[in-house]
Amino acid sequence: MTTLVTEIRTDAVGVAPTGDPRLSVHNLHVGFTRGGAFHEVVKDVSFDLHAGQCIAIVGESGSGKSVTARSIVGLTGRNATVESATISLDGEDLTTVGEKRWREIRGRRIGFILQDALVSLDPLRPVGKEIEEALKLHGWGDRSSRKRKVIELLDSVGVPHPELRARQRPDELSGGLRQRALIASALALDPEIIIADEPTTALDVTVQAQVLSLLDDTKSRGVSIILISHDLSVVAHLADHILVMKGGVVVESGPAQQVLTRPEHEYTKSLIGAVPSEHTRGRRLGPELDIVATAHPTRFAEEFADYTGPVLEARNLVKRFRSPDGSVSTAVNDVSFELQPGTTLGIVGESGSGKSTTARIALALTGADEGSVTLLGREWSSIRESQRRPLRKRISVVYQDPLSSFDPRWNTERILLDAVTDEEPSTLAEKKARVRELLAQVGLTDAVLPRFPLQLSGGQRQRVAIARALAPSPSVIVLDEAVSALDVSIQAQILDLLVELQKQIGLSYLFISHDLGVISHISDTVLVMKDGAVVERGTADDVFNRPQHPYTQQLVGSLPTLDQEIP
Amino acid sequence: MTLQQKVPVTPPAARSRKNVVAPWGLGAALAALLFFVAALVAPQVLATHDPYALDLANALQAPSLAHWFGTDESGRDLYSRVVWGTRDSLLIGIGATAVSLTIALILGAIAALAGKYVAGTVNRVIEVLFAFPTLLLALLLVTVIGPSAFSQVFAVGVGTSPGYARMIRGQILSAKNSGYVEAATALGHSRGRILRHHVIPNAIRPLVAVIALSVGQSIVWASSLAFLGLGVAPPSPEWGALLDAGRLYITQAPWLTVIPGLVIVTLAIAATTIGKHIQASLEKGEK
Amino acid sequence: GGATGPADGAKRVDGGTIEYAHQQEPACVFGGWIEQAYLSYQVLDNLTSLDEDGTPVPWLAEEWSASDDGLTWTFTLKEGVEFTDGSPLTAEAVAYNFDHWLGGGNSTAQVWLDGYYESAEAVDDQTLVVNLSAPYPRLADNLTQSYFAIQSQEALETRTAEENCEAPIGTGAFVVEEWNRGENIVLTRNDDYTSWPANAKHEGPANVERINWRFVADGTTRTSALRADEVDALYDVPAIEWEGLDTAGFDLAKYVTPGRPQQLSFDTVEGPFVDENVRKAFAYSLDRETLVETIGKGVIPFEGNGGVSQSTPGYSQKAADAYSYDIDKANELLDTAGWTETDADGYRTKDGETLDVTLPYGAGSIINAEGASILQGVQEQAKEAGFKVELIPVPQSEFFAGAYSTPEERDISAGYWTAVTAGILHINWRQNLPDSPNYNNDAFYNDPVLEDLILAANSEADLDAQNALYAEAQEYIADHALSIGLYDRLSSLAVSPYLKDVWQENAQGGPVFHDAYFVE
Amino acid sequence: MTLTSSNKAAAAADASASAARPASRHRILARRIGEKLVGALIVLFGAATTAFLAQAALPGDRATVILNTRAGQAIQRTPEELAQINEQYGLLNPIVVQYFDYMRALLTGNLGMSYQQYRPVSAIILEQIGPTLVLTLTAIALSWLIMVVWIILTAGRGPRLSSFGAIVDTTTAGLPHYWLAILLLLVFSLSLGWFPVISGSSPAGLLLPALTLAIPLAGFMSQATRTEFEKSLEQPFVLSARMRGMGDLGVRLHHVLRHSVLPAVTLSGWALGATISGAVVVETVFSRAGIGRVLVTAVSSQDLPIVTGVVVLIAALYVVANLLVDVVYVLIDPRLKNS
Ligand SMILES: Nc1ncnc2c1ncn2[C@@H]1O[C@H](COP(=O)(O)OP(=O)(O)OP(=O)(O)O)[C@@H](O)[C@H]1O
Ligand SMILES: Nc1ncnc2c1ncn2[C@@H]1O[C@H](COP(=O)(O)OP(=O)(O)OP(=O)(O)O)[C@@H](O)[C@H]1O
Ligand SMILES: [Mg+2]
Ligand SMILES: [Mg+2]
Repeated sequence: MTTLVTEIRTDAVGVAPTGDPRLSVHNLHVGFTRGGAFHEVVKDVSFDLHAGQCIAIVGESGSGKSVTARSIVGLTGRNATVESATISLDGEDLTTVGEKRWREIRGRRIGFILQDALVSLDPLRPVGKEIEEALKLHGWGDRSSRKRKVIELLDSVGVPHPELRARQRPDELSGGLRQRALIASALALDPEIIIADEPTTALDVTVQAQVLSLLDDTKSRGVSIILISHDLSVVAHLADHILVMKGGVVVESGPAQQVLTRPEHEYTKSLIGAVPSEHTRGRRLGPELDIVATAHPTRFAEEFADYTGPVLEARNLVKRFRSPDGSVSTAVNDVSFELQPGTTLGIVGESGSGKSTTARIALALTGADEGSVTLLGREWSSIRESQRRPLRKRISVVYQDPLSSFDPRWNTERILLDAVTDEEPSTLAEKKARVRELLAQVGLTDAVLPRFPLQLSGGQRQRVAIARALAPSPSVIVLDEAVSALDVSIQAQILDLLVELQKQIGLSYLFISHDLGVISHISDTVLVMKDGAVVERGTADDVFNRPQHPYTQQLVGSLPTLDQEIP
Repeated sequence: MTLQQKVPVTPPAARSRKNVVAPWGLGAALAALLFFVAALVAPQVLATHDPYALDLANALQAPSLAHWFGTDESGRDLYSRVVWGTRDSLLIGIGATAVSLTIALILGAIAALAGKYVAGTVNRVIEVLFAFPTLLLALLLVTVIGPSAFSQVFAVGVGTSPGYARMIRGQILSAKNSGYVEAATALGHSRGRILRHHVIPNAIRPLVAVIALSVGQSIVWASSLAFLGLGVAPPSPEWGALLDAGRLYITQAPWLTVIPGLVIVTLAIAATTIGKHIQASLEKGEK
Repeated sequence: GGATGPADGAKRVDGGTIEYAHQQEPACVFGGWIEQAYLSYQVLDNLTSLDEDGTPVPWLAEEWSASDDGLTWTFTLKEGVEFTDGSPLTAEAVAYNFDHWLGGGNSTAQVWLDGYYESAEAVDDQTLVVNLSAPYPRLADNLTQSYFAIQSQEALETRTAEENCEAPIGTGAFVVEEWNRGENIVLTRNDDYTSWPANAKHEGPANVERINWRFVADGTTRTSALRADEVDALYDVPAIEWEGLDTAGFDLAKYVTPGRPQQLSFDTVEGPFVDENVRKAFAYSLDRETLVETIGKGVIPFEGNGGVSQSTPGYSQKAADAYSYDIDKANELLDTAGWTETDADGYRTKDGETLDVTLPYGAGSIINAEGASILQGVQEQAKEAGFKVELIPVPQSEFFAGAYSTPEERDISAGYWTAVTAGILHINWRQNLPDSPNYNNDAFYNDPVLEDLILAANSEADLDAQNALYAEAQEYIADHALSIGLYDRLSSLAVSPYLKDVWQENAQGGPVFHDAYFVE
Repeated sequence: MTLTSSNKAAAAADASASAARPASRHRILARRIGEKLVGALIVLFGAATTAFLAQAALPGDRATVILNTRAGQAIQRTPEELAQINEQYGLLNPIVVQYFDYMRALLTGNLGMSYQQYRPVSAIILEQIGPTLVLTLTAIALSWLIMVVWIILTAGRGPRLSSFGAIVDTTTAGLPHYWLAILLLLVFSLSLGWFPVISGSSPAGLLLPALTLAIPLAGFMSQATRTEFEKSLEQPFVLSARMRGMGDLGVRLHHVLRHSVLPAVTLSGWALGATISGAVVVETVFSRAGIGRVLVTAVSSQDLPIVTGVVVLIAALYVVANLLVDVVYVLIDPRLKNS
């Protein structure tokens, strides 16, 4: 087991590509007409792509990366207007070609790998068919030779048992295999350009490493690559040149080395600075926060004032699920932990490793089959729900998807009012004051009060969710993938907020994430889960710097990092 | 640097473009509805003739300025009869919808909320009723209680209820399993409060659209019964009855059949269009 | 579509299939309903047949006579007639049929014979004696109706009810080949047919090979099918289509069924119509003639007589003319009857009670669409005098289940009853007494005077004297406004000009296809 | 950096996952089939019971109805007349006894004897179900044809065409059968003379009745399909097919259609029932033989055995149709096999 090389490429530094560019994009403007109004989402983007070169486009969600990429193959969308652009492929002006010519170019000259492999392959057809389709569309070979070619292609992208896999549908394949099949279909006709739009977003860290190295191989065969990602560390080891986009504009462009180590634009700097990791622990990821948090004194808070033991303690939790065929699987297997007051316990692990189930048991939303949980030293998991209800105010939860946890009929004010403890404060005015106070604590203004969940941005929603969690002045907050859906910079703000709140009112967090960076940034102690069991536990420092279990070692090893201090 | 980054990766274009009703379609639907409501409330204002008065000398006149929709075999003015018939037809549609949704709500709520065995049984009952084609169920009921406006309301209401009961059950279940109900549970709210504040209101909300859809459909079903001779008593100008009566004269006086049919279709489509619009705007608020 | 007709002297073709569109589909070929009579006429023969002038002529019976006391009838049967199952027509078989009808085999035959029939005996193979308990001089006339058609005794005895329902065995011109329920009955020619009635237009088996007797409920569809040449003949021509078909060259035939016309009988024991003045007021308030003429397009005849229709022997014009539209008289009568007040809607009231009368009718079965329109006209016209008529269309099942059959449930009853003589009056007006109930007495009118009059007529051997007595009974009914006529029930046919010699038998107006033939 | 080691691990994991599948898949399948069959039986039992109860609740004396319908009269009947009929059909037995008799007979496949036709109900139904099935199946096939062509032509083709398509969907879906039937008859048979006025059971006469049922159904299915179609049209895998060089029609036919027809498939199971509702009306208007007309006649003459027989039959058809739908569902979307 070797680890993926994670240092930034040095070979590209200062190497100016020579000769005519393969693909040349100049002054690309793209806009959409929505509800009668025109919105320009890509503004004046220009770049040249040479043979064997990899250009990376990075930027936050909505910055125009995908639109730029799609314009290159003429599939910007029905209501899109592509303006005053020069897009030329080996000298051929693509802005004027007709649909028929486009169809010849797509797939044969330019291969495109879309964001999410599960939905980018037709889920109803075997993947072999999808790859074969690319060949067939361009009149490649006959039936049997195409069949052979499909197997070859799958094999070449590192798919084991290609004959078997070719007959399976995407849902029967793991994420990594799917992504490789998708790459195989893009590579089918040996295009000279590959555009990869977020090719690794949906993948576990180990698979991500494999896919990136596959692209690296392709590049070394002389194929030009446009790699799109919101994640700088992903592009770091593959890109020769980086474009940083924000709001449709390229704010910074330059050789990879230069952009990553000596970013000039503020935005690039903040983007790099916002990436959480082991090294950023105890430090703010973004600008200073201006909040004052106070725990609201409640009857319960006083009742537990003298308690000093672990706020949340789980002992030997086991949870089994029965699948439709009657077989039993163990989702959580003998998990124990202690959460000390004022600290953060991080739980990390792959998808399906039992993290969420553990969290739900901790919240007593699901009963454990074995083992028990105590909250503030009291029996918690074994008592009846009616007895538990008053104690629920001591433990709150924030989910990955706040939207679905809000009643769509309620505005922010009502959502928060509903969460404010009933007994005290008692009058509506007092409650409203408390709601405002909560909003201030999460750095929101009263302007959001009348808004409905849908009218809030992702970051605002997650803040409202945190405000709601804070409302009963709990001792523990369980955060299940609470920042996973957010952009790096917003994620940074939320992480900073959480750290600040902990500092000011001594909250304890049970923080669950599959993102090693986030976990290493925020946790004091860490549990690593695999297949329902805890494979490693310890302080964050121990786990990330001196992993004991091979699985943890593999995880930590596959982690691409920017690996540097931010100036 | 992720194990598995869960950024929502659907391309912006996939943020679904809902089947929105064309604005002029909606406008036309609203205009039609306005007319029908006016005819319901104040038929005497809209009607040009006495809907029942015989005018034997002017039987079977084609549509003209004097008789906009023509006259029937007894010389009665069809336009005025259509206007006056709005009340019967619309009330039958509304009544049937009320019956249907009431039954559906009760069955659906029990099937979603009751204990395992009761819910299972009621769910089976819904399935059994759903296996009956609507008209068949209605036909059976009308025969049992005898044809009248009341039985039309009842039969159509019962006939269409299993479908809605299924829908409501699904709605309640999905509300019950929603994130916000879990969030409320985690906040320590009681079952009753959650039911009152979250489950019921959210499950019932889509019914607004269903009401409109159902009124239109109910009128069509009711008129089908009338067509089979199981409707309200003539000389009531209920639309289905008008259409049925006109059938005898279809070759000589097609307007007697075509116009009432057109009126029923117009109402049904207007109601559907408006229902869909409500549905779409509700969904827009949720997605 | 529709042809204007063949050239004069067009060539006659042998064989062929008559496509015939009929309205209602009965449950069985033989039974007590006129719809069954139409079908059984094709398959079964009767003892006697009614001639155009209303006299019975020989059919299966060659001759017949009644004893002087009128109690013993002797029928001599045709020789050499065979049922289509091969069994011979014998007096014994006919006698068996009489007992079969009375035993529930035919409810209509039963009500006719009840109270008169004693027994039937075979004297020899060819001679049948029927014994009556009271004289019934018009027996031979009545036996012309298809309810009295003769079936094979062997078939009745040995076959299942289903078989006898679906394909009864007679001596008729056709046999039932198959019955596709809901669609058609196929009748094929009886090649060995020997027993045509004396009034047949030709001798020998039927000319055509087959009749496709299709059931097409919708009048417009029947008419259009005729025009489109999909059928050669149809039954029940909608009034509105009459003129058009006529102009297009189709042969139209119309038969006013004798017997009770479509009429309104008043409930004389319960409700406002107990008062004779109110009944009369109702009659005066209506302009029945104009109403029927308009909606009936001049095709449906107006009938003022509530007792019998104008085609019935012994018809009284005086009874028919008893009431015509006279709103003043109507108002006067109602005032006399104490219905002096008027409510906001213009309806009369008495002691705070509205002059509310219920009129249920068998929609689609007894009263067709045109009839329903006429009843709506009645409702509207009676409103002028202050009657609030509640029309209740009753579906067949409910009607047949006995809904609205009691005096409490209805005030007016609408309906008809086909017959060949005014003897129908006996069925409709015989008293309804506990030991001899008569549920056919729709007016619930128990009047020995009227009954005696009718009984006397029934047994009167002299035709003129009988007719006079029947007329007297009708006038009695009119004088007391027990029932008023509305329109005559029609049997009508429209026939393609390429199909000749289709005629309507004179007992009930059903189509006769035995003589029919095609021309090119 | 090497790929091999992790590849092996992944391969091993994949292999074990797929090896575990077939066994459990069969078990799931067996279980699911079992559940479906039990569900189907319950539906049949419930339908039969409901039909029995509905008829038991019918007003009026059944013996009177039987006699009157046979005679075409509406009068009271004498006790002797009634006794005979009551005896023959066991109408005076307690309702529970009648119910058990009925159910017992049903189990042996005996649907009883028609009161009016003196024939076994099963024979009547067997004879009439053919034309109705031909009609409804043709109608469903036609509606699919219309729907698919219409959707391919109009869905996802810019706001104007799409909303026009949607309006046509709504309009056609709302057309009452009887009215459409009359219009079609008026135009194509009566005025133009292209089709027979009396459809009978001829093939030429099948088209108009089938169209009458198919047009609203097509509209109805289009509504559901259109939404899915336009959603699928914007799915990444469609884009991905375009990126491979696939044209618009190809994308619509090969990828999008399959994804968008699932709701319509569900509707087709239900549509069999709905078209039978429609058949009641259509068979009357077009003078076609079939179960719908038998039913209307039987209901109006209170021929209990026929009505219950037809109800049980329709419930059985519904059950079969839905089992078929389940199969088709899995054929179209094999993912459902495991869920
Ligand atoms: N078909 C479309 N119609 C209207 N607006 C669109 C369309 N496609 C993209 N946009 C808008 O264009 C902008 C840029 O979108 P784009 O998909 O390029 O972002 P991105 O940088 O790829 O983001 P992500 O990281 O979320 O994929 C967004 O504001 C988006 O809402
Ligand atoms: N309600 C349930 N019924 C059956 N199986 C379940 C249920 N909830 C979870 N599981 C199974 O338990 C296992 C652990 O699931 P869990 O959601 O805890 O994983 P996770 O680590 O949170 O994964 P992810 O990162 O995808 O959220 C999975 O195999 C899952 O399929
Ligand atoms: Mg993108
Ligand atoms: Mg999880």
